[in-house]
Amino acid sequence: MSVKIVAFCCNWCSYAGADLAGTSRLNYPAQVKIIRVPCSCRVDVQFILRAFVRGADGVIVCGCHLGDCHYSTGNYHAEGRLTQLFSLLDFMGFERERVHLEWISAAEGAKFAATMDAFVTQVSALGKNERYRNMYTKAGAQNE
Amino acid sequence: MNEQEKMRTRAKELHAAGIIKQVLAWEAGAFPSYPAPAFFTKPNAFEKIVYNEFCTANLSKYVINITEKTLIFLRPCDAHSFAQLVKENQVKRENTYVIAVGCEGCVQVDEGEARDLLESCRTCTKTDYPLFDEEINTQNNPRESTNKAARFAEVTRLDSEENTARYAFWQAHFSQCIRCNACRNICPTCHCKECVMDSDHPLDGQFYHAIRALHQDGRCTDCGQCSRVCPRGIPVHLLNRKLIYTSNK
Amino acid sequence: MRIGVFVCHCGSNIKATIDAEYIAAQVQQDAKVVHAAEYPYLCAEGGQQKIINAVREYQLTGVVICACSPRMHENTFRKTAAKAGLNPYQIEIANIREQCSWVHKNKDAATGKALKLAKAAIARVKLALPLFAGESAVTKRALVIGGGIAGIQTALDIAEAGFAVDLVESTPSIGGKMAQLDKTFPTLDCAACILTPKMVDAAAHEKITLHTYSEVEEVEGFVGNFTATIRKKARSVDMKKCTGCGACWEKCPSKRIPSEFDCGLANRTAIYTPFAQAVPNVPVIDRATCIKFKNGRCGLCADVCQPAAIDFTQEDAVFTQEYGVIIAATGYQVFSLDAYGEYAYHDSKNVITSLELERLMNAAGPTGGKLQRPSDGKAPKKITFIQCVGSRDITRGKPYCSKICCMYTAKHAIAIKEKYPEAEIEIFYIDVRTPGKGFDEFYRRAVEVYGVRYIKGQVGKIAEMNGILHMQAVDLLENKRFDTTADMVVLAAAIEPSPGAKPLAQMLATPMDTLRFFSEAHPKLRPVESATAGIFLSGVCHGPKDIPETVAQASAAACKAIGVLAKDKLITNPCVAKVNDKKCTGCGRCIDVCPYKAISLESNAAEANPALCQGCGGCASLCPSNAMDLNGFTHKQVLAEVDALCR
Amino acid sequence: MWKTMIERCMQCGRCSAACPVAPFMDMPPHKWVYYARNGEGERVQNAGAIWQCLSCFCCEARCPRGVKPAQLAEEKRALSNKVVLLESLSEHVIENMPQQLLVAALRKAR
Repeated sequence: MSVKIVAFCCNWCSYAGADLAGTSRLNYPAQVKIIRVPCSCRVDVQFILRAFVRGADGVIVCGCHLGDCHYSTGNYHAEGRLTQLFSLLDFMGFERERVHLEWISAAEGAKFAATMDAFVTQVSALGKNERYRNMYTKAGAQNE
Repeated sequence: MNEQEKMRTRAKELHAAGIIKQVLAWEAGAFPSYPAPAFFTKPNAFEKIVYNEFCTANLSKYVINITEKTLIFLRPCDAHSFAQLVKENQVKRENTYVIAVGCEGCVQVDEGEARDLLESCRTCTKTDYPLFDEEINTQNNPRESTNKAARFAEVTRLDSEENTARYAFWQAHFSQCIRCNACRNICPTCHCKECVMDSDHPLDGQFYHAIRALHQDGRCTDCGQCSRVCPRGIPVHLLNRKLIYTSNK
Repeated sequence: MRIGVFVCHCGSNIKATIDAEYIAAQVQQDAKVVHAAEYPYLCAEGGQQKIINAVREYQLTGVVICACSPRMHENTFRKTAAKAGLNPYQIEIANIREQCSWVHKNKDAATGKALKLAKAAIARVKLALPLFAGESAVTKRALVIGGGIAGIQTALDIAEAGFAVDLVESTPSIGGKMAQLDKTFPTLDCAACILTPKMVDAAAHEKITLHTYSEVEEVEGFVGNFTATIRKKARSVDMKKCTGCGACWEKCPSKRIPSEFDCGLANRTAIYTPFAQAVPNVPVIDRATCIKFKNGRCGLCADVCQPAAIDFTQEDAVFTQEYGVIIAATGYQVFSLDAYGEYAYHDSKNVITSLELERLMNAAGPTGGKLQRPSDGKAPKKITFIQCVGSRDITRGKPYCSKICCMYTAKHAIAIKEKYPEAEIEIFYIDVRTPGKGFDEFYRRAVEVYGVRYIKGQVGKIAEMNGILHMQAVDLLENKRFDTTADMVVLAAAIEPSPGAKPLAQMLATPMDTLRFFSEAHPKLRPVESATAGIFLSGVCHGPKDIPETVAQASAAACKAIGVLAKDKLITNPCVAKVNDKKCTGCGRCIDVCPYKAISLESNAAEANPALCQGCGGCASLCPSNAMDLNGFTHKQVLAEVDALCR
Repeated sequence: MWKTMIERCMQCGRCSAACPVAPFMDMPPHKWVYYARNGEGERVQNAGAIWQCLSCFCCEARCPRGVKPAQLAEEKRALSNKVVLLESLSEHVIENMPQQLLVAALRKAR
């Protein structure tokens, strides 16, 4: 069963980059499904954790390059918040490679496709995310 | 430990002078080693104020949204939590009269017997009181030098281990969790009117601990109450301390 | 909830790799989907009509369109929904072209993904609340801050469009740096001749109110509803009575104050107007140097003033005023050369900056237009210009090119050679940058007609010895270091934003780059608007530019401002933050995250101002109790979308 | 840092203008950076100029792009196989010789 990837893309830069990857007819795996948000700072910690709980195997958040944010400081807040989330998930024993934050501008269609390719390969290497589901189950404690 | 006497006399004096309406402190609980936070409104009750190394409860959360002018005794950890609550408009500073009180650390209690210092007191690095109106022998807080290293020792130890070892460590703990929410209810900076975990679109319990820690990111004053009250002894404070550790870096 | 799903073929762009019929069939399994159809071109007239008919026929309350990117036709389909009587925010678009059919060749994978995207859009539309664009009133008055050529031009254009303008200038007279100039490039016409008429127009225009010797102290509010607090510093002269006759500054005994207008090359009195053609032509008493204010004696000016306009007891007047738009026109100042000891600027009087040269060449200047060496007053025979002093310097100066120096140095060279043909002029340059209209021809005239010697090289050190400036220099084309001398050296110093710009930017909550220039909303597409709605940029406060560009940008800023003032109501973006005050604990953490300062605490609960909020969602995702939410991207909607995609 | 540093040079010539010894050099400092940047480090290494450099660092103090010609000269001196023996310096030392000259000499001798 191939891995499921959710990508949160900010409307002004990375979502436009994804569109550009489309107009340039580039290619990246179909497991990647994109959710549009106004800015990377709209991505709430809950959305990412909810995706894992509902069966996603990898979550990637994309935003504008620092300094290019349409809302001037949105991506700085996103970076601060997600760095803390990623370090906590790693601390709790979840595979750090299942989450990723990438800055992609509206002109970087090729980078978007390449980033998605690399991320899908990286997550596929880890396989399905069993750890998120078994963290609280007794049975889980035995076989880990 | 003559703070107790000074606290009682000061409470009476301030009440008599009409500066305060009530006092928030500890009173003797069912067992001598379990004093409980309590409000004292009548002056003759002030004699019941207790202060010893068993007073482990952090008083700051009880003053959220009080309207009466209250005298409150704060130790360094309580004082930091209190300051955070003032900063977040949860308590009006003018409704409180704060006496900073010295603290040599509280003790863990096993079968009524005093054991060694609480984990949070062993690793406590706070000797300052962000805001106070008076002080009662605050000079004997011995903490500073010894605990600086101890504070993040456990965090760095876990960090150095393999990712899977950390997973096993937390899985062993979290599989014990009975979601009694004590850690949420005792935490001073956890003061939402309606918690996200109970509201109409509850995030599944699996990430309760991650969400609780992340909500205190940048606000947690490392007072250690969350782990102290956990009936299953899960070291949830380590999650908050890890966030402090990363944001310090 | 009655949802209609429309799957577009987009010709073959979607149909080629996605089975549209399959999707139209599959989505009907959802009980709430009462109608599903596909169509070759949904964005075309026929397609839109098909949607409108379906909405009416099936009384749809929500529409999902599986087609191209919402960045392409979201507005088109919102208008279609509105035509069909549906709230424009109750349609959702699934991007199955750019992000599906075009990027996945395998038909099954693409169709599977397209179905998932359709289901996610359906999940979103089920939770889409009807949204209505808000409105806010517009005060029909503009505030222009800075009375240089930029501020004057903007004020005139806005006033011409019939709107009232307040022009605030911190010095006693409008005119700014341009008033200090002698000639202007590329036409060599005299600065005063083209500036003073505009200054007079500005003063005379019934729609423009001048506030000179005044400063803006505080600004609140948002586009259409700004409130500014302005302090009119006490001039100690009653502006209504004063006729500008000048008797007072004739008699004033305190005469040895270096005149800021003349860059310190001449002195002024304590009671003064900066320059002869000052507008308003009413003097100001400089209370720091006036003997009356220092120790109570004197008061000569009051004695000689027939209309008795002098009033030592005058106080600062502070007033507040409502504005619809604000235009920053704070201009520039010359970059300080303290860090450049090698040019001996502070050691030798004969090493001057270009602005000081403008004063020396100016007929109304300290030397009446005669070019004299500030040290001994003799006419300099040999003059050396040094370009890029402080500009293009990432160690001690400014990293940028100040843009105007190559042209004004060529102008100086021509102006000097016109008056003193026998003068010898050398110009040390790195690159001569004269790209404007008629600019390069102007520079070549300096070289070919006036015989000005341009040396591609630099001066390493200057030392004045018994009246002669000795220079260590290098000529890169000769590839040789050589020594030379000059009677006078003119440094083309860099320009930087005026000191008032930074505090003003903080007051207006507009972003500024690290060099203290105002940041424009978009460098190419919105160069005269700041990132904050209702605040516009005019002149050098936005970046180095010459007078032609400044005037062009000033009019552009005026035009943008008029665009706002002309409206009676401003439509606000409906996808803004909204607070559930039952859940909000008033902790105020969302206030700091908002780039637009749109959130304030009202009776212990947060409140987002819809006119200021741009809908980034930073506050909504920071709020621990989900009290703060974002219309159009609510917590529930995004979580439902996540669930639909992950199932 | 080194590679990007010389790339910042815009050939304005301030280093050569500032250099007190440049008039006597066969290759002025701005040319050292020019050749080094174009991969012709050899030419700089064989130039006599790098031995005339006094290590007074005027060039580095005045450079508007933060380029370090004196450091470049020092590196080329170290790379070149020409050796200035310490002992050979003694007979050049004269009365009230500027201290800077001694410093420059000692930076070259091995």
